[in-house]
Amino acid sequence: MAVAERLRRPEPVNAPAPAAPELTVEGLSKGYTGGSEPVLQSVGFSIQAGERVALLGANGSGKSTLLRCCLRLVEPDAGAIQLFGSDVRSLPSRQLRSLRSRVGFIFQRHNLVGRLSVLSNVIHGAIGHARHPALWCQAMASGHWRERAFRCLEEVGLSEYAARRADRLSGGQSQRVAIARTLMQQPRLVFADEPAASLDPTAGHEMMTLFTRLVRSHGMTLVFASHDLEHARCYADRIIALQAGRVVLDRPVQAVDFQGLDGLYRQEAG
Amino acid sequence: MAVAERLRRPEPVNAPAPAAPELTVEGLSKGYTGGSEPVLQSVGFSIQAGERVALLGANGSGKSTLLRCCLRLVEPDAGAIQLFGSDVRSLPSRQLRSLRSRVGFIFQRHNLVGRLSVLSNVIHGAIGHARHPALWCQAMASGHWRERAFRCLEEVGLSEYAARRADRLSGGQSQRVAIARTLMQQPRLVFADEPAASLDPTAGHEMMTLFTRLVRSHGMTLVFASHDLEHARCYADRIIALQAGRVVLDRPVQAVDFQGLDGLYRQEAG
Amino acid sequence: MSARASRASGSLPPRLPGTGLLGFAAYLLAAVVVIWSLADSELSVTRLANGVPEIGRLVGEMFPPAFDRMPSIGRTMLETFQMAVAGTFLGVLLSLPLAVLSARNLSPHPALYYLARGLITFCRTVPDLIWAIIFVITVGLGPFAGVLALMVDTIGFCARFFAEAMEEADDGPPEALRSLGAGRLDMIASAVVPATLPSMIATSLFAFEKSTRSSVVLGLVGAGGIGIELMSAVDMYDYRNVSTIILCIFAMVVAVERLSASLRRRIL
Amino acid sequence: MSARASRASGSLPPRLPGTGLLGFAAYLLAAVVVIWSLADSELSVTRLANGVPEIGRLVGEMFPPAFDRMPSIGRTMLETFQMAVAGTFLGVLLSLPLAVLSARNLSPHPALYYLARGLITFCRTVPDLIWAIIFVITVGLGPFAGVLALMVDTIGFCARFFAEAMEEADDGPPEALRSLGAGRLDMIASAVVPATLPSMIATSLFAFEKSTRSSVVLGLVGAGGIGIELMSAVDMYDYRNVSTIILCIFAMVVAVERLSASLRRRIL
Amino acid sequence: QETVTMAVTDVAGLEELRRDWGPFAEALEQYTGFGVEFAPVTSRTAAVELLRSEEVDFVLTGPAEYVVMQELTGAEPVLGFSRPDYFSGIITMADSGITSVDDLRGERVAVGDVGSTSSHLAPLQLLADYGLDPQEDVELTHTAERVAYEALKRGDVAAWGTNYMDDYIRLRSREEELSPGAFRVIARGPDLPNDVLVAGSHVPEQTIETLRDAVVENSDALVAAIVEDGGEENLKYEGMRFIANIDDSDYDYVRDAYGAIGQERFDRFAGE
Ligand SMILES: Nc1ncnc2c1ncn2[C@@H]1O[C@H](COP(=O)(O)OP(=O)(O)OP(=O)(O)O)[C@@H](O)[C@H]1O
Ligand SMILES: Nc1ncnc2c1ncn2[C@@H]1O[C@H](COP(=O)(O)OP(=O)(O)OP(=O)(O)O)[C@@H](O)[C@H]1O
Ligand SMILES: [Mg+2]
Ligand SMILES: [Mg+2]
Repeated sequence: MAVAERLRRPEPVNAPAPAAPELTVEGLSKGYTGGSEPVLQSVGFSIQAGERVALLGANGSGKSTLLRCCLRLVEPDAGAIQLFGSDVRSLPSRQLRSLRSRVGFIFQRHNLVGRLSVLSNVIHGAIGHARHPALWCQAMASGHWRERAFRCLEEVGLSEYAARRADRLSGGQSQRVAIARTLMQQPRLVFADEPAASLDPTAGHEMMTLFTRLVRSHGMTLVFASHDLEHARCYADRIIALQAGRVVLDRPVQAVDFQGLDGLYRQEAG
Repeated sequence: MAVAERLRRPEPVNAPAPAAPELTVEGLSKGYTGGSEPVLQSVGFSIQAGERVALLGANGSGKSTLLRCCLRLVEPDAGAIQLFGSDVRSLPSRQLRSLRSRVGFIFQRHNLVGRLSVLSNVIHGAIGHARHPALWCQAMASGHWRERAFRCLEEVGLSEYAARRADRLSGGQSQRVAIARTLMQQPRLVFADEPAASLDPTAGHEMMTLFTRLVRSHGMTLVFASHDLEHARCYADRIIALQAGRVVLDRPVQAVDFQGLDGLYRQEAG
Repeated sequence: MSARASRASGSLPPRLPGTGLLGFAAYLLAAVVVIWSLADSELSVTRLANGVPEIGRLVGEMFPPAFDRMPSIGRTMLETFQMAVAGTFLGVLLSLPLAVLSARNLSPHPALYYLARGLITFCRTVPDLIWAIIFVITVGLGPFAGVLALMVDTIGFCARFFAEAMEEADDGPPEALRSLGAGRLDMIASAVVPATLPSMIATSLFAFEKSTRSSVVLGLVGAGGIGIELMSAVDMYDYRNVSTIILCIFAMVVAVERLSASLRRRIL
Repeated sequence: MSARASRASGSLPPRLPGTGLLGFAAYLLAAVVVIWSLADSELSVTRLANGVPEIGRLVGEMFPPAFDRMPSIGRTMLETFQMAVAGTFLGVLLSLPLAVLSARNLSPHPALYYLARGLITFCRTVPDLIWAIIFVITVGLGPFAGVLALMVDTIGFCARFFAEAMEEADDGPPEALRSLGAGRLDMIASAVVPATLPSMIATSLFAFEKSTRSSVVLGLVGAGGIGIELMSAVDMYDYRNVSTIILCIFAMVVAVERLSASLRRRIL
Repeated sequence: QETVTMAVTDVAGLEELRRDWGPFAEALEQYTGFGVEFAPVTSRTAAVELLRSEEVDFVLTGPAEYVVMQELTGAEPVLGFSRPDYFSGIITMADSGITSVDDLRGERVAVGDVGSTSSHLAPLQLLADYGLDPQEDVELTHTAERVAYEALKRGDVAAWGTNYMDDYIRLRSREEELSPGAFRVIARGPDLPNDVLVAGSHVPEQTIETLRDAVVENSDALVAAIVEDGGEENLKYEGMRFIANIDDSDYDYVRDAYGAIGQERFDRFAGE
């Protein structure tokens, strides 16, 4: 915390002209087969380009499920999802792929390909754009991609580890590789599921600052799930909070009473 | 942070009579085959019964490796480890097992048995004590063990999920199951590798408070790796910090300048 | 993060790390062997294509399937089924400990590892015929000898694949069990077995299916079985019954496979 | 955490969740079938023990191994080796796409799933002899027919086990690739294959070893091979040469297994 | 009541055996007073080992197997099953230009499984009779009959040595494309020695005698039990006779054949 306190809150990002929202979710519901209660219940919100949104909620409140549903990595049960103006739920697979290639996704469990090298994992970030077998692993990729991936690794401070196998990393290192993979992707929108959970304090702040820089300079949009209220306060423009699968709070960060957020985490078991 | 601020710093735990230390590590070194530099370099410290020690360090500084080495889950290259007065490195396997059964270990990646139920995973906590096939899964365990495990689950707020498969949990839920498994074990010493990383803020503090209670009432000893300086400040009696595999700081929490800790995370790449 | 980046040493890693000259030579050798083998086997797509119409003739002889021998086929099938169940069951049972001994990450001692590996390999290397003869002169003609022969067959196959599944399993959960002070057996039963169960089910049911089809082993011990029935139909050029028997075996194999798939789906 | 505990509903879960009456009946049925099969197979440990001296006699006749036919054994071994390399190589190559189609989690369409499964099962169900006849009719006697027969054999085995390995693989990394907009092929090549590579290596090298040992298939198409050499030694009661050949095959099998183990150790 | 165990090599499965030999077994039980148990053992090696370990008492088998059993176990012949038209031939295609055995020099010849009397031993002895050294002068391919037949038609092999009636005639009669004239037989061997019922050396003389007498006395009924009541496979025994005074030297032709295939161990002069 002490560390965090010394970082200034970044200036608000210039909001773009109020065009169509980047992401609109309406009436989204999802229940896993086997689980008794639905995990998400008519969730709805809408996010503008260039916004940085923090998704808060207790353990098991449905944050990861929500992010997954937006890209149809998990098939929602009901509801409508508009992403970049396309209706995600009715998209044929080719268009869905091209849509996904423009959305970065940082998973809570990182989901690296363990037996490949760190560099190969980062190169995968470009696979949605180039759709070329050369991107399957670093040994086959052209020099151009390898260098770009290497620069992304430098960005997260892992360039020394480029040749290391991805399952021989520490928890924070593998988190960083997942972030580098997303940087490689140069996405228009990033879903990040607790992107700083395994990072040390400095790295966490640097990472969030990096994202903020991208949002500002490339007009990228960022939605991140987090348990770190400090991060939410410093790096989000807007807070959406889930409780037992429902949106219970959705307002600009300035209007959020962080002291009062405790209730969010109190009501729920699990 | 706001949440944390409101929690009072717990009173210092009464230190027990200065008996033999619970854990003494001397000159511990470890390098992974394949990795170029050694991950730990002549690490040494000594921990008294009833202490709560926070292990700090940047990503990749060797925290997880150090904890693993203490139980010989990873074989150290050099150095001496005294645990409960036994020389861990020369212990025959039977004694090593019995030693391990008295040490709880919460893994960074939780390491639950994914295809078994949550309850079975918690019951495993007792396996080192009872060494009985009935503890292999909940269906075979006696009512006594099942009930104890269930109470441990209640302790972490997951009793509803007892029958759920362990790989169908959210990140924080699986973290909690790992903690419940350690509670089930009733260990004398706990090594916890970022035990609160995936927990929501309230749960994180509750968990650390729970550990503190155990330390106080059962004379348990706690060593936890963490990136959460707030947790270190509130719940540790002592801070040990690693940097590139060396101990660079080892002193009581009162004597630590948390502002100055930034250096810890600055020097290191990866 | 740029502050770190500037300090970060390191440059682009080589494309093929750590292969070295020896590794490269090995790859080259493997490629040469494959090409040499392919070249020597007189592959020819035209020959293959030209011959295809001929196949029609053979298939024509098989249709329509004859059903005159259905009762006897059914009876043999049941007999085979019983022996296959017993043989595979015993084989799988014995495979489990052997697999543990011969899995690199679980074996208590390198000597035991090599011993167990050797034993399993031996089960496979000694041909069925010899095993059958050995068991027949040991316990006499009859189902027992058949069951033993199928058991050895199963061990040679299952123990090997069980061991491999165990080696591949994620080592996180077993590590957790070790850290709890669990013994080897506890660890295997509560972490390794759950992780490898789907693969073991697939392997075991494959072994069962293999046992049911296996003609050599059973024929020798005078145990008949559907495989022998099939062989003798082929020997008699009785192609319409051949196709009937193939269809029956196919149905059985598909049934076993569906069973395997549904068991696996539950636990995957 | 006790605050939460008080709110937490739920009580101890049942020991056997969700099994229900039907599930229980299925377990019971399985147990009955196994017991019935074991009972009918006249197991007897005393008979086994009594027969052991007979084994001694047989084994005695096999020693010492004869080395008079080493040159011819060596030659056949090389021949078999070549055919096995070619057949297994082609089989593994074809198994890969078939496995993808027949893996539940990767198959693009249920119809393709069942079609591919059926085809693979068919490869296994049609007996070697029929395959041999088909290939001889198509491409004539000789190594090409042998290679094709081994290929079909390999497909029936490898494609099935490849598919199963793919179904078992952790679905995290493939999910990440999907989220990156990767197509099915990209996803398979960059996430599924790395995850299943050790298992595929083991399966492929087992198939290779099996091809080398396989006497039936190769013998039928007149392609000779070490298996035939072995069978004819057995048929001629030439037990001392039998043991020589078994030893040779054993050495070969062990070599293949060590190769498999060392390749796997590198990537596990 | 005494029970004898009888193995039948050549018969593939228990089901076949029940079907083909069940009536014969019943008739035997009736005439001898023994219980008769049949065991189908597909491998002759297994049969030999069973005789040696005294697991079976009698084996009904072919000439080649008999020679081996006699050599290795001292088993003795009890009864011959003389069947008509049991001989081998060397078959070629009529348009292949091969008109004599001598033309086969350097050619590929298909034969049956190693050790089979009529499709391996006899054809090679036949080649030897015509002055070829089967080990050196031709290239041998062992394969199943149907495969050999197809290979012959394709021209993959120049000739096919096999059982004339059982394999060649039977396959030719099912042929739909080629007329019988498309084939040419360039050599026919003599009728082969009888199939034989062999008794293990451990079987008491008394038992053998009882069995032999019963068979000789009820010959017609037993033949009927084999041929008429038995299965399709037994049609090869149609017109058969039991030969009671069977002599070991009848099998010398087969012993020569072992010499021709390079197995001097079972050759006529091996023991001398
Ligand atoms: N299995 C392994 N093989 C090779 N190197 C490894 C392995 N596991 C860890 N390392 C390396 O050892 C170093 C220390 O790793 P360790 O997991 O102990 O770090 P840590 O302090 O726990 O970091 P984090 O905070 O990111 O979890 C890292 O550089 C890591 O890359
Ligand atoms: N594969 C699954 N099958 C069944 N239930 C699941 C599955 N994955 C998650 N769940 C359940 O869905 C609920 C929401 O899970 P989710 O992972 O979305 O939570 P979360 O908000 O990300 O929590 P955390 O902060 O702990 O990561 C949880 O109760 C969880 O148990
Ligand atoms: Mg989550
Ligand atoms: Mg760590």
